[in-house]
Order: sequence, then structure tokens, then C-alpha cells
Amino acid sequence: MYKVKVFITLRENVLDPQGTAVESALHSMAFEAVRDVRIGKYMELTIEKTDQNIDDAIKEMCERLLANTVIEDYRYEIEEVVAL
Amino acid sequence: MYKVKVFITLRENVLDPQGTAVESALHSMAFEAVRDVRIGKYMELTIEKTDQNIDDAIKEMCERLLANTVIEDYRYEIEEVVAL
Amino acid sequence: MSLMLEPSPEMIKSQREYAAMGLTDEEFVMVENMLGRTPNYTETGLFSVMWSEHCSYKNSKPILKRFPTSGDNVLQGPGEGAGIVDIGDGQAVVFKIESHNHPSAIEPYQGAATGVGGIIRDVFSMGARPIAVLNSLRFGELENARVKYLFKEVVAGIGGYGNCIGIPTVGGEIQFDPSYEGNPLVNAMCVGLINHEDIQKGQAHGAGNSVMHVGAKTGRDGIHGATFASEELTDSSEGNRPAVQVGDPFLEKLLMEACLELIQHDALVGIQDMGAAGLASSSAEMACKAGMGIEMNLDRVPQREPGMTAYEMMLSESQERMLIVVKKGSEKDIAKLFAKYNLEAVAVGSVTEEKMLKLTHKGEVVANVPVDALVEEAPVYYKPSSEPQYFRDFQAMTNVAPIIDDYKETLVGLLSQPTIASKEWVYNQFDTLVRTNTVVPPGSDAAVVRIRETNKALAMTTDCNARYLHLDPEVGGKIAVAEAARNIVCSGAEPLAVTDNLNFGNPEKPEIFWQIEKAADGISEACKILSTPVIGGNVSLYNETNGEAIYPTPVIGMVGLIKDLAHITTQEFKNSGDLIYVIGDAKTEFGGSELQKMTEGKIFGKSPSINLELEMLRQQQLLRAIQNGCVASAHDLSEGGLAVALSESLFGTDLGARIIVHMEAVTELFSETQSRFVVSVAPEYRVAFESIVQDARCIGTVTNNNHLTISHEQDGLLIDTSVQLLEQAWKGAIPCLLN
Amino acid sequence: MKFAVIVFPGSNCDIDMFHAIQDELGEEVEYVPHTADSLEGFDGILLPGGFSYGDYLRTGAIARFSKIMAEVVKASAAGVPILGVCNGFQILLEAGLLPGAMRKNRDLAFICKQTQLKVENNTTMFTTSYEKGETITLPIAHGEGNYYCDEETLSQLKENNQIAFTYHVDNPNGSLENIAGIVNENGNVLGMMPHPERAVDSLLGSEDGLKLFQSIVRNWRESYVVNA
Ligand SMILES: Nc1ncnc2c1ncn2[C@@H]1O[C@H](COP(=O)(O)OP(=O)(O)O)[C@@H](O)[C@H]1O
Ligand SMILES: [Mg+2]
Repeated sequence: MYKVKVFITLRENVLDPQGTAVESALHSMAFEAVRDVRIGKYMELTIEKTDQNIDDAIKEMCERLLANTVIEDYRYEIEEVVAL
Repeated sequence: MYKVKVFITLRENVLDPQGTAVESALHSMAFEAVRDVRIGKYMELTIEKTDQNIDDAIKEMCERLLANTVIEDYRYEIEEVVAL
Repeated sequence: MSLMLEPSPEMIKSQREYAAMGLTDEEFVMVENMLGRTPNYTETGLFSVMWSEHCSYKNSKPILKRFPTSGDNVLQGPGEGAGIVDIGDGQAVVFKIESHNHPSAIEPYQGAATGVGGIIRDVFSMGARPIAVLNSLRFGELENARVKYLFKEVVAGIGGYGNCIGIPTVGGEIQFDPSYEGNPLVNAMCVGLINHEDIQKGQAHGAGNSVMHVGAKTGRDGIHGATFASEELTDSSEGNRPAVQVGDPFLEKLLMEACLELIQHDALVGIQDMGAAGLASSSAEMACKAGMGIEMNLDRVPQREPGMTAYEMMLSESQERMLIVVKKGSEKDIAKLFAKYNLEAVAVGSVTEEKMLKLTHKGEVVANVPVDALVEEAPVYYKPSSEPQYFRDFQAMTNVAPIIDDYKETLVGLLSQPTIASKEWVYNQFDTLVRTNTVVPPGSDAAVVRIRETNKALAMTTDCNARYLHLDPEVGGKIAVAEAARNIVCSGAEPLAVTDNLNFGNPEKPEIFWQIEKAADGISEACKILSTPVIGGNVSLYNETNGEAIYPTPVIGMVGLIKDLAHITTQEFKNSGDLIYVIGDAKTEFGGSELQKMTEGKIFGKSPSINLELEMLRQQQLLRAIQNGCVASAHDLSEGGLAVALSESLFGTDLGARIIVHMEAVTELFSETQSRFVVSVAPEYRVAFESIVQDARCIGTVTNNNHLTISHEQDGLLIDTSVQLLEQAWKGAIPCLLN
Repeated sequence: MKFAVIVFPGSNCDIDMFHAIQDELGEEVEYVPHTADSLEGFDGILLPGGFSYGDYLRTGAIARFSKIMAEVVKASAAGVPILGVCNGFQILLEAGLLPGAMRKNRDLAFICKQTQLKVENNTTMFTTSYEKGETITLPIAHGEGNYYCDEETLSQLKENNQIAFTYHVDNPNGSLENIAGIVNENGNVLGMMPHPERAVDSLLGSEDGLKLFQSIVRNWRESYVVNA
């Protein structure tokens, strides 16, 4: 079994209104030292072992569903775990 | 300067309708091996060095703004970087 | 983004760099002649966007000239951000429609959202408060995953923007057809209210006055959208694709409130939104319209990213920005006004006597070109047009009624066709009520929004049956206008004016250009006879995938005035015992009908015909009957014909109807003959109603048993069914297709 | 009675609330910006719907840090009636003036439609003009109205009779126990997702919201007379 973590972030030049809003909220809370807040998605999936190559499978999931590659980049980490 | 990554996830006993929807979408795309999809937020912040302890600062940001601890848990990673 | 060395003028010429930006060889020579030299990179960029179809209308100008654009009430025709029509009491209504087809095909949520954002800016840049938005959408059949994805995301994007900014989305229309599969259409319309004295123009008057950049910062979003839109998308182009525009409705809400406050400020001279081609088109157009020039120091432009070039800043399509011209010396005051809303307003240049657009960046002049060359002197093309063979073939066919064995099953089938089925799944995702003026939300013929502090209301709709236009663009164009007017009249309003969005394929193909011409002729004719001038609109060409064009789809947006709230009428039957009338007789007209599509799997033959004088007469008579208080409900007959219209008049009520028809049953129940209505009338108004409306025929009564019973005078019972069964089919169709 | 309508950047039902109070209820009302530092002189506080600060991050999360919220917290402690509708409810939750949190709607889409509600508790200062168990029609318009709290909180809500309204027949958003609106322990703070201010005029479909505002006024008058 795999534990997979997927990180989805907006591409560099894409406007991130959410990040901007959070940054100014943090400033108004007196955390002035904060810069460049970018907000993305974080997903955790458990995947059972199959014949398919796990890397290929995740890439396909990300490209086709999890990330919108027109405006988002993705990154993932795979950890193999022993099922309980 | 610090690069901080914050991970916000729904608490375990809180139902995650978005995760459920993604899971069934993945199943219908023939990724039947996927289990337990949980969807959360991923944030990247750059924080300038100040007198305040960075751990304390981030905890406070998370508790007060970034996460809603009624339904969410948070986790973070700090990396010290040299400003360019 | 890596620093790219810009090619020199010589390289632009010798390596035909301009071609990649969308200029033809001839056009480049024109530019050289106008300047008396070879343009540099930034200048070439300016010409290429300003001379794109989107900004210059170079292929459609000759067509747009055909539209009637004036009328007694028209305060502002085409040419500014939006058209304006007087509605009395010192007030006026402002409206316009715009397409965001290509961005929506690539990134449906943001494409649709920024489409809504753009049209709202057009309206408040005139000084008007936006009061409602509508849309008109086209997708492929809801069969494959990509189409479903596009549909869901577009709907979410429209809602996402409108809901957040707090303007109700009150109406729209959707059709599904394979011709839109690769190229969905997303048109958004905004309606606003204004007091006459607040009307603004996008003009840069007064040499020395300041030009200010307000709202969001300029980023590298959608640079060169115009060229990008006409490129085939490939996997390899993904990497260097300019960043897609992302909307920030929250920021636009602040910008809207700030601009509406600005309108009242004495220092304001001109205001225009930065839409397609951003800073380039807003500055050039404002200068051109005023007969002035503008010079700007691009170092001062608020930038979201470091290292932006002049070219990038001028061509950026970052959202939520406006360009304003204010009296010299008032810059600080204006900046303060915007600061109250947490917005930046930065002086970036000034108005000049010399009619040039002069740009400096980092101490150098990076562009210096005549504004007229960019705007008024853009080339205009008269494209060749030729009547396609398919049209002649269709015209040669005779009209026959499809053969039907089960009327009830046919009706259930029609109600389940996505084009006819309830659009509740869509409009339940829109805040239709915010601002508490929506008297008739989506679900009836036209939406109705009241005007506070008056006894008046506005009715609004978008319409276009592109199937008829495919069969016969001229007749179909007439029908689009007539149908919009019918919807307006059914709600109790008098049609005022039209905004149109001409969505077509590639105009360089003579057969497409023929469609454009014919459709425009039909629209013009109908607008003249129905007294609804065209006060603005938008053109979207090149809607093709793999060489296949969409159906010709000139969407008509129409607004009408309800002079007394008591006149507001909806399509649902109201009381058991009321008489049901149909206005107008059916003919055997099934070309392009829903029944033909359903039974034959395709459309062919002649489109239904239309007699515009008769249309006008019936509309006037029905409106008079409504205004006289004789009408309980009114609904126009459109897709699916009489049986569908009767069903729709029952949905949402617990009433039923007992109907008797006389003519050939298939035609009577399902033909899509034009200029017809279903109306219910309380028995005590029978005489009054019949004396006003000539062509009305009583066909039955409203009952309280929640059943629809239709019999034929000779053939006996045709349909006898619970309304609930029909309503389930109608409501369930779209959600079911999406699962 | 004099009401304050708090205006956050991104509020968009502020005008609707204002008109409901002024035109339909016929009481005094003023807009108070998020930057204000006093709510003195107001007898009732209304937090309207909308998308405060774009509702970025979480609904209501950023608005809660506005300057005015410190005053709202004070007023709450002083027993002033406070009504939060839709985004206003979300802000009250984020501010901790009401227990629980909001999740995305069960079907993940924004929903705007008329809903049937049941008046669960007609003894609060917001609901006395209704009958207990009465069914009323109010519109909803939200993307995150899926109310959540832990079991302990839920049993407290029940024990203290803090559930004011529930969705009747059809639960549109998946909220726990069909909860549509709750009051605080003290009974002077009501948060609800449905919009009473959009249901005060029969021309627009329903007048069922008016009684809520009338309850506030009536109870305020009574307590005013008693205390005076
Ligand atoms: N995309 C949409 N957005 C909002 N409302 C819509 C949309 N599509 C359809 N509607 C609404 O659904 C109702 C029926 O639409 P339609 O079948 O196009 O009506 P008609 O045939 O009378 O023009 C109308 O009230 C219309 O405004
Ligand atoms: Mg209609």
C-alpha cells in the first residue's frame, strides 16, 4: 500500500487572490514580516498496490483530474507502507 | 529568511465531501485502488527574520487565522534560506 | 519568465516576426507606411492587437453598419463600453453582451468568470450601477467527459464571479449541439441603471490632464490574447502559454464601488475598462475618441511581477483594471478616493495635443505611433461571400411532420432533451436574488428586476435558436430577435433595444461570411420592424475546431420596460377554471425542431418561417391585453411547440389542464411555427381578451387535478398524464446526464 | 430601535438588510464600516451576507479580524441582539461567538433557492413572533452552509435549546441535524444561513422573514420598558 501526498500550487505568473488576501490579513494582525503567500491544495491518498506503476498512475491522476495544468503545477511524494 | 510550508487538513472525524467526490471520480476513471482521499490546503509563505521566535509566530498564525481548529489540523515545515 | 531579447525592427521585418503576432504581410506594409519607418517590437505588438478582429472589427465592420442603431430613446448607441436607453424619470438602462469563448475552452472556470467580470466593468465604466447579469451558453452534447467538465466549470465560474460581486444572475439560455463540442460559447450580458447626468464616456479630453491606472496591478496574464485565441493548442505550447487570466471578484466589487463614487467626482474626465488588449486598447481608444493623444511612462504602471517589458505591460489582459483620465492636479484626491477601498490609483501619463500614443520605459521612448492609425485607420475587409450548397439542398426539401405513435412518450422525450429540460441545475448555482429586486427569477420567459423607488421594472432575456440559423441564417436571425421580444412581452414589458453577440466560424471562408451577412440582414430587418435598435454588441469569429464551424449563433440580448409592477406576468397558470388560449395557428414546420432532432438524430430542411409584421401585431395585442389586466399567464411557444409550452405552464403549480385540439395532431402539438403564445385568462376577462387579441383560440381550461389531458376533436385522447411525471422527466434530465 | 448593518469589504447583502429594516420593518438603521471602533447607540447589530474579503481562505475567516469585530464581541457580552445571516453567520462562527464551523455544501456547489424551515425554538428574542414548529419559506444562497460541530457541542446545543431553525423535509447542504440557525447560550446572538432579509416583500416571493425582525423589535421594546 502507498500513502501519497500531492501538492498543487498555482503556476508562478498566475494571480493568487487568495494568497494576497491572506497576506494582507497577516500584515494587519501584525505579522508584517510575511511575504509572498501562495495558497494551493494538499491531498492525501491511500493507494493499494496493483500491477500499474505507481508513479505513472499518480501522474495520470494529477494531469487528468487533481490538478488543472493550465494554471497549476503539481508535485507528489510516495511512501510505501505496510497495510495493517 | 524562512520558507514556511503549512499543511492544513480536515480533522479525521470530520466528513470531507470534497475528498469523497474526488475519490469516486478517480474510481470512475478506473483508479479503483485509491482509498481515503482527503483534501486540504497547502500554503507557502516567506517570512523575514525578526526577533520573534519563528515557531511561535507560525503557530499563532495557524491557530488564529490559517486553520480553523474546530474542524482542521495543521502541520508546518520551516526551512531557513539565505536571502538573495 | 526568462528575459527574452526583443527582436530589432529589421529582424521583425526580415524574419516576419509580425506574422506570429497576427499581422499579415500587407498589414505590416500598411504599418510601415503609416509610420514612415519599420515599427519596433512594442509598436508591432500594439498594431497586432489593435488590428485584431477582437479590437478592430476589421471583418465585421461592414456587417455591423447594417444594424439599425438609433431610436427616440437611445442615449448611447454602439461605440462606447455599453449602449444606453432612456426609461423615463431621468433614468436610463445600460446593457451589453460579450463573449469569452476561447478562454473558456481552455480554462472554463476562469474563462467564464473573467467573462462576467469584463462585461460588468463595461457597464460600470459608463457610470451605471450593474443590476443583473445574464448569459448564453453553448456546449457539445452532454455525452463525453470533456463536455461535462466544460459545462460544470463554466456554470461554476459564472456563479463564482456573479455571486461574489453581489450582482444577481437572473437569466440565460443554453443549447447543446455537437457543433460546439470543441468550441463552447460563453456569452455574458450585464444590465445596469444610471441617472442621465451620470453618463460617462471613455474619452481622454483636455491636454495636460492625467491618465491613471486604477485597480489591480498589471501582470503577465493573457498577454496577446488575440493572437493566442487563433492558435491551435498543442501539448508543446503549454509551457510557453501566457498565464491564463484569473479573476478576483472581490477586488472587482471594491473597484465597482470606488468607480461609482468616482463618477460623482468633478475631476473625472473619462473612464474606460481595460478589457481585451488592456492598456493598449484603453489608452489608444480613449485618445482617439477625444481626438487627442496620450503619453505614458510605463515605469509608473503598478506591476505584479518584476522585469516586465513595455510590450508585456501594454498587452497584458490582467483583470479588474480601469484607465481613467482626471483633471490635472486632482491625482492625489483621486488616489485617496481609491485608497478608501484599498485600491491603487496611479498617474501613469497625461493627455497630449499631438494625436500620438507615446510610451517611455526606463528612460527610453519605446513606442510613438499615431492613435488614429491604431484605432480608426485599422484595415477593413470586405470578405467574399457565397451561398453554400447545403442551404440550397435544405431549401429544396418539403416540410413533413415526423410520424409518431405515442404522443405521451414523445412529450416526455421532448421534455428530457437537454435543450428543453429544466435549467434549474444551472441557475440554482447562481445567486438570483441578491439586492432583493428580482421579481421574476430564472424559470419564466424573461427575468424581471424591479427598479426601487419607482413603480417600474425591467425585463431581460437572451435568446438564439442556432439550429434555425444553420438551416437559414436570414430567417433564423429574424427569429432570434422575434423570440427575444416574445419573451419580453410575455413578462409584461415593452421591448426597448437589443445587444447582440455574433458568434460565427472563420469569416475568411466565403460560406461562413455568407452566414454572417444573412444573419445580420435578418437581425436588422427584425430590429427595424419590432422597433428594437441594436445599441451595442460583440463579435466572436473563428469559432471552429478542426475546420468545422459552430452553427451560426448570433445571440440576442434584449431588455424591456415594465411601466407598472402590476403588469408583471409569468408563464405559470394561476387558477383552476381559467381559459387557455393559443395565439396563432401551427403550420407543418419541423425543420430544425426539437422533434426532428429527437426522432431523426439530425436537423435538415427549411427553418420555420416568420412574418415580422404579424409578429409585431400579435406582440402588441398581447402586451395590451396584459396591460389591461386580462391575462393571468403568458408563455411563448419555442422549442418543442405547444405541448411543451403547456407542460411548462403547469410546472411548479399544482394545477392541470384539459385541452382539445382540432388540426393535424403532430403539427398542432409539436410544430415550432413562430409568433405563437399560450395564454391563460380568467373567465370574466374572456370578452375583453378576445376583443384585443385577434388570433387567439380557446383550446381548454386550467384544472385543479394536476393532470395534463390533450384530446383531438376527431381522434380522441392523445395525452393523459400526471404533471408530476412530466415534471420529473423535465427536471431530472440534466442532473441525470451529468452523473 | 436603531440597527447597525456592519459593512465588510465584500459584503453584498448589506443593502438588502438595510432596506428590509428601513422600508419593511420601519425602524432606524445605519451602515457601520468594518473600520469603525464603536457601536454605541445601536440597539441591534446585523452582520449581512456576502463574501467578506472574498471569503478567501475560509468563509468569514478574515472578516473576523476587522476592527469592528472587537466591538461586536463586546456588544455580544452586553446582551445586545446580534443577527448574522449567511456570511454573517460564518463570521460569528469564526469569531467564536457561536459554536461550530462551516464546511462546503454536501454537493460542493453554491445553492440558491427557496427552502422550507421549521421553527424549532420560538422562545428566543428572534423568534417569538413565530409559532413553535411553524414551517416558513426563506431563500438560501451559499456555497458553505454545511454546519458542523462535535458531539459534545451538539448535545449542548440541544440541551440549551439553542437550535432555532432546521431545514424541513429537504436538507440542501448536508448540515448536521438539518441545522439552519443557532443562538448562543445567552440567546442574544443568532446565526442562520437562510436569508430573512430577502423574504420581507410578497412581490419577491415570501414575507416570512419579516416576523424575525419584528420579534427582535418586540422583545427589545419589552425589555426596554421593563428595564426603564
Ligand atoms: N444559463 C442560464 N442561466 C440562468 N438562467 C437560465 C439559463 N439557461 C436557462 N435559464 C432560465 O431558464 C428558463 C428557461 O430558459 P429557456 O428554455 O431558454 O426559455 P425560453 O425558451 O423562454 O427562452 C428561463 O427563465 C431562463 O432564464
Ligand atoms: Mg420563452
